[in-house]
Amino acid sequence: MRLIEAVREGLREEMAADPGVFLIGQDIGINGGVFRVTDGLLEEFGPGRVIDSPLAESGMVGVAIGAALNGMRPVVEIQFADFIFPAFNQLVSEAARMHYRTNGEFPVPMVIRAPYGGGVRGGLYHSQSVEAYFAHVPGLKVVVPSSPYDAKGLLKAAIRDDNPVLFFEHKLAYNTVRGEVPDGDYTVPIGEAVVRREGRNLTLISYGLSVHHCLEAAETLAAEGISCEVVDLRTVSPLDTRAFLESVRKTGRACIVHEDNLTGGVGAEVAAIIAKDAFEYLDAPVQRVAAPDVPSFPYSPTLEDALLPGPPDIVRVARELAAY
Amino acid sequence: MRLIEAVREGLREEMAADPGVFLIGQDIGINGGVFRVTDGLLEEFGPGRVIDSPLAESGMVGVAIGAALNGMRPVVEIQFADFIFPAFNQLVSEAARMHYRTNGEFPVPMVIRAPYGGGVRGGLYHSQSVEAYFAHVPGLKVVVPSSPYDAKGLLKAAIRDDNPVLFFEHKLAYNTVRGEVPDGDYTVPIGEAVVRREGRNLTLISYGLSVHHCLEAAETLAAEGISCEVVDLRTVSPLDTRAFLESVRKTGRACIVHEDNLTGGVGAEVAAIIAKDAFEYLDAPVQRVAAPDVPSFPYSPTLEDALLPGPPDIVRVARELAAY
Amino acid sequence: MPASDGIEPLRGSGLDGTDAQRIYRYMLLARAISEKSWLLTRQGRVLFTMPCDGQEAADVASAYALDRGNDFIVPYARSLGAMLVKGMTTQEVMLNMFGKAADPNSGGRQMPMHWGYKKLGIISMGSSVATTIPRAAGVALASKLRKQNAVTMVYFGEGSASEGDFHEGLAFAGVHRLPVVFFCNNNGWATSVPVNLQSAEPQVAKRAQGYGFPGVTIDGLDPLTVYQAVKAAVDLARSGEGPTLVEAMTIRMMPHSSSDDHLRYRTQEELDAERKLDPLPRFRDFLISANLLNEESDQTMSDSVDQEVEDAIELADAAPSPDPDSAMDRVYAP
Amino acid sequence: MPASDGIEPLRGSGLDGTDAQRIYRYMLLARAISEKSWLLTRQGRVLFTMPCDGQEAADVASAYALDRGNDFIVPYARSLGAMLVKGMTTQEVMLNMFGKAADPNSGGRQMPMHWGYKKLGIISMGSSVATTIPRAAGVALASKLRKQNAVTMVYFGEGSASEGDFHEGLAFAGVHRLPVVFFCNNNGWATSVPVNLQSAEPQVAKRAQGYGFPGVTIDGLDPLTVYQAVKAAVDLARSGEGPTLVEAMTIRMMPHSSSDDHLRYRTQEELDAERKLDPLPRFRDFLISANLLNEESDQTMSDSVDQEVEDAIELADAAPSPDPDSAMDRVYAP
Ligand SMILES: Cc1ncc(C[n+]2csc(CCOP(=O)(O)OP(=O)(O)O)c2C)c(N)n1
Ligand SMILES: Cc1ncc(C[n+]2csc(CCOP(=O)(O)OP(=O)(O)O)c2C)c(N)n1
Ligand SMILES: [Mg+2]
Ligand SMILES: [Mg+2]
Repeated sequence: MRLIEAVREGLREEMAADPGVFLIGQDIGINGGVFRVTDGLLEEFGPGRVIDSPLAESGMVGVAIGAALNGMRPVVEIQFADFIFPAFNQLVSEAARMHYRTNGEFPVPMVIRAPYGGGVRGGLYHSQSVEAYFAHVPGLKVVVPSSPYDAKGLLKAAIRDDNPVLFFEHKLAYNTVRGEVPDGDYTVPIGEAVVRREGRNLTLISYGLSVHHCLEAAETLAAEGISCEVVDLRTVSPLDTRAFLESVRKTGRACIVHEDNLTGGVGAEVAAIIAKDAFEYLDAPVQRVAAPDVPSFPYSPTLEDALLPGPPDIVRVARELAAY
Repeated sequence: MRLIEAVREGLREEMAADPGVFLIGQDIGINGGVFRVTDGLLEEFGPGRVIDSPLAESGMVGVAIGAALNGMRPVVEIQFADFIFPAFNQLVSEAARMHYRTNGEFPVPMVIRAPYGGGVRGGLYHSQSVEAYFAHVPGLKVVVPSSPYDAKGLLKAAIRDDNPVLFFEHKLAYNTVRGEVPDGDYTVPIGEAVVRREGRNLTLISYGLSVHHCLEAAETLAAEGISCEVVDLRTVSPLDTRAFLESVRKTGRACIVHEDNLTGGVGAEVAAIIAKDAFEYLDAPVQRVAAPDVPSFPYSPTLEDALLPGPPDIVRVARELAAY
Repeated sequence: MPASDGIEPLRGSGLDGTDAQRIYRYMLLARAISEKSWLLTRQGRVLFTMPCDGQEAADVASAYALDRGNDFIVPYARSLGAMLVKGMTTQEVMLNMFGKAADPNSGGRQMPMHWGYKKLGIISMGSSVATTIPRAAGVALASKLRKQNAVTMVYFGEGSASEGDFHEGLAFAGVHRLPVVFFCNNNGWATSVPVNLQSAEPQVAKRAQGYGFPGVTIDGLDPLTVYQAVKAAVDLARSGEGPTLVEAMTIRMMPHSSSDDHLRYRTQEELDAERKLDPLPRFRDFLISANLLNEESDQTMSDSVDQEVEDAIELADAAPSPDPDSAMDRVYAP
Repeated sequence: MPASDGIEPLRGSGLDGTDAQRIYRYMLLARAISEKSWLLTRQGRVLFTMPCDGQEAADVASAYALDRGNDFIVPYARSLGAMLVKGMTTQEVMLNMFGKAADPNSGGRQMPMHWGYKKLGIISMGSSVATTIPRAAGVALASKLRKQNAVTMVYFGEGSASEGDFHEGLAFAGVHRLPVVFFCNNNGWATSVPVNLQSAEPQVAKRAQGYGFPGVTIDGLDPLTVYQAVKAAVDLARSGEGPTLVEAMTIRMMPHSSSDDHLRYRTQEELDAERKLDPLPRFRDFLISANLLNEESDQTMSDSVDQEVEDAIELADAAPSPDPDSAMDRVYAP
């Protein structure tokens, strides 16, 4: 099953199981979303549960928060992760802290889904990774699945979670990443990383589509005798520190990989934690492979390709790391 | 001179020197701003250059961007840093990338000033540190002065800079932090850190009001025979990596201090850089002292005091670091 | 003092004499709490307040038009009068003012006058103005989806109506004909910024027609007018006919907050003139003329209100502060 | 074909025959570029486009009402016609379509149809809709402060008018009576979402009264109507009388973009019916009836337009792509 279908299945099953779950977003109704994630859901569940929103992200998220406070479990689709910023205040000032500020009286069970990532020639506004902004916000959870199995299982967990969960789906993964997805109900717990490949010499830590780049690089490196462990964070907030620390304590070398730009990315936090809590085990400095610090990926293929981090970058850094 | 006066002086001198400089913000006119930073400027420069804005942060920043594109140098006051989020999209999607996306045709010379920080019993919405969000955004510069001298000099540099600069002033520092400020024109360059105190055993790296907490802690620690170097970043984006790396290479031990919450804060990036580029020099893991991961400081003094990081926290961590 | 005496002048308002007396008492109570809170900040016993003096008629009478057991309120910082009508006790208000552990709004986590009380259908507000407006539309959307027979009323100032969230919230509510009433308290000021610097059209209610539902501007200093207009809006909403924007013209008799000095931007003469419009004496005179109140019963009511406030202050002051060890609790729901 | 022949029917529009012919040619050119760009995406030679078919009259005639040398345009993705009037060459448009280094909008950094050209007074737009609206107010504010005698015109769709930035931008411009014209292209759709799901009041222009300045809804398919309405708005703005919101009712003949399939949400019949309103044949017939055009001159013009587009495509296709080594340049201004 393709990743896009897994997301759709997750939505459909949760909507069927819980009448409180409803969708709101732009073009998600008859059009099925610009990526077709919600295709068929309007027909199945009707316009009361698949709501085409005005072109107004802040309003959309604000409405969802209100509905969540009155017994619903809204799932918001932001058309592109890039367009989440108009709703930043609603997310950071309201959704994230409603539970804390009311001393637990008002939880906000809400999911914000958004396609993220570059490599689709979408230019500066259809290519971004925005997870780092939200990973800095206590009260929010941030999930970035890499496989169809996880996408469905994590989405179901997110919808059932009583906290606001941001759920980022790499748009390039929708139709290119395939995998087994069992029929019916299961969840993947939020906050648990997983080891995708065991290895001895170094640890690659990543999430989302970049996990596949890590696996590809690990394959190349294996042929050179460098054995990489690949840790898929799956949830970037709260981080499963135990999981990646365990791996790094074993391998003594770590490289974090993401498509978001380097400075202040999720990799910074992971590196800081490793540098502190695996200090005694490190045989080499913690490395990061990320997009360079440009505002977002430019449109022209020659420019975008020059900036997109990929398996060759990982291989290069990993070789240096192994040789350190 | 108090820090608040230094900011006011900086504004006044730049407005007097350059007719393109104008101010826009809420209550900045006749009221002189809720902190009185702009007190007297309306009388001096008139309502065309000190504009009381509607209660609309996104509009305010959007207007400033437009004015900057048409030859002006707007200085926006956001009443509290906490209220910058409604303008997040204008800042991140527009101001930050205008120059990049137009291949250099359209610079955005604009300053966004905002009081930040806790300890004033302002509750969750009048206490935040928001610099980390913007330090992640290529195209923006982020400045946090710790002294009146720097406040004036950095503000002047920010106003003359052709890039959008976020300028955060700790509201508790306004009237409590005093220092020498020469009459007349001078600038402090953006992007340059400074060593506030020399030391041998460990490096404390900070910015804004927390620098004073570091200096206070360093004093306490000196009495115990622990010699701390204190590096004041002054600019948190782009970082002056050379400055703090040089210090850490000398001392072999580093602790980053900020009032913002720990996860994904500026400290994460600084720690990640040190862990990588001073790896061979480190005698102990890089530490961070920061607010715990709660959404923002709560109102009740008992709660806020339990969360605010201060000199005792720095002393405790520094002792452990020195003893490592 | 038989209530029936006063029915005649109340005719058309939908209220009887007892209602009018209740409304008056709520107004007195809101004023007393507001004034006392101000004094407490001057004494340094409370750290912050936002007075509601001048808008008691608007807040109390509007909330009085709700089905208090089932409807929702999304308040703002000056909605004290509405909170009292909705069921908050003076004691609870004071626990909030003092930031105590038993503050039902937030357990002392939020600033004074930052309301939110699940049991009473009061949806929590933060300080970031106007975020409440789409939130109220969302609460009302859920009511519609869940077939609750509830109306949501959201309060905000005319300054806050400048935020984009105002626009987005109203438009959404209009499209879905949601059971929500947008109650704008137009006191002419956003802190020091007068309404003419917020919009070239001073009447906020005019914006409603852009969203396809009615907007009305009313005298917010007369509780009967407010009650009637809001009752009509609430009935419309409840019958499925969608939202109304009600703009109540009020006055701000006190500074914006305990941190503000309004003499920096208003003259004493202007303030004195405005004080003559105070809704409290006006309604008292009305009640007296309608035989619903006399000097004596007014005094008795005032005394009981003052006593209630004093008792609440004493208890709240003595109540325990939040446990510092709880400061990191409840970042996430379990 | 003497231009004077056609003056009579143009009377009142403020345009002469030559103007009308020029407008027609711009409309033809915009259509030709739009259609060709669509084909290029189908051939995979260009990766993305947003057709403007159906709104050429609105864009061309509105921009024609500007002082093209001094005024500013803040465009949106369908403003191609206005870009041509403002001085962009077909060649330059095609460099943008192909994302080439010499694209004057962005050096290939932005997607096709993302305009911005300093020399021509075209203020850069990104994809995040409606951020342009307060920006336009800001450009106009600077004009006022700098005593430039310039008017700023900002284009956007009716869907984008749902964003909070619309509200904040218009209110600010109203307060300061800024020399700005808000030009809303109401084609009835925001991608697949019809206008009635954006607002219960379908007429966007009605919102203007909430901000204290005029709003007009006009037939956006007739260039003369558009020119007249916009010229009046521009004159008003230039004379210091403040903004106008002009809502041009147009049609969207093509899908939202090359990534969209409008048959998922519109019927072929509906599209066929709408195509009958195409502003191009309508204006051609008018020009012919006014003796400003005949079959032959129309054909000649069409041919020259097609040739111009073909030449531009050839040159743009052959032009160099941006240098990958420049990808990290210009994050910061020096
Ligand atoms: C987003 C945001 N910006 C700024 C503020 C600071 N602030 C608090 S209240 C206020 C004025 C509110 O005016 P209005 O909405 O008219 O209500 P009033 O105080 O007059 O009742 C301002 C500027 C805020 N709370 N939130
Ligand atoms: C903030 C933001 N949200 C979503 C989008 C995606 N998007 C691009 S155009 C569009 C519809 C625009 O409709 P309208 O404003 O009516 O203009 P039209 O395309 O009809 O000319 C949408 C939803 C965007 N570009 N920006
Ligand atoms: Mg007000
Ligand atoms: Mg449209």
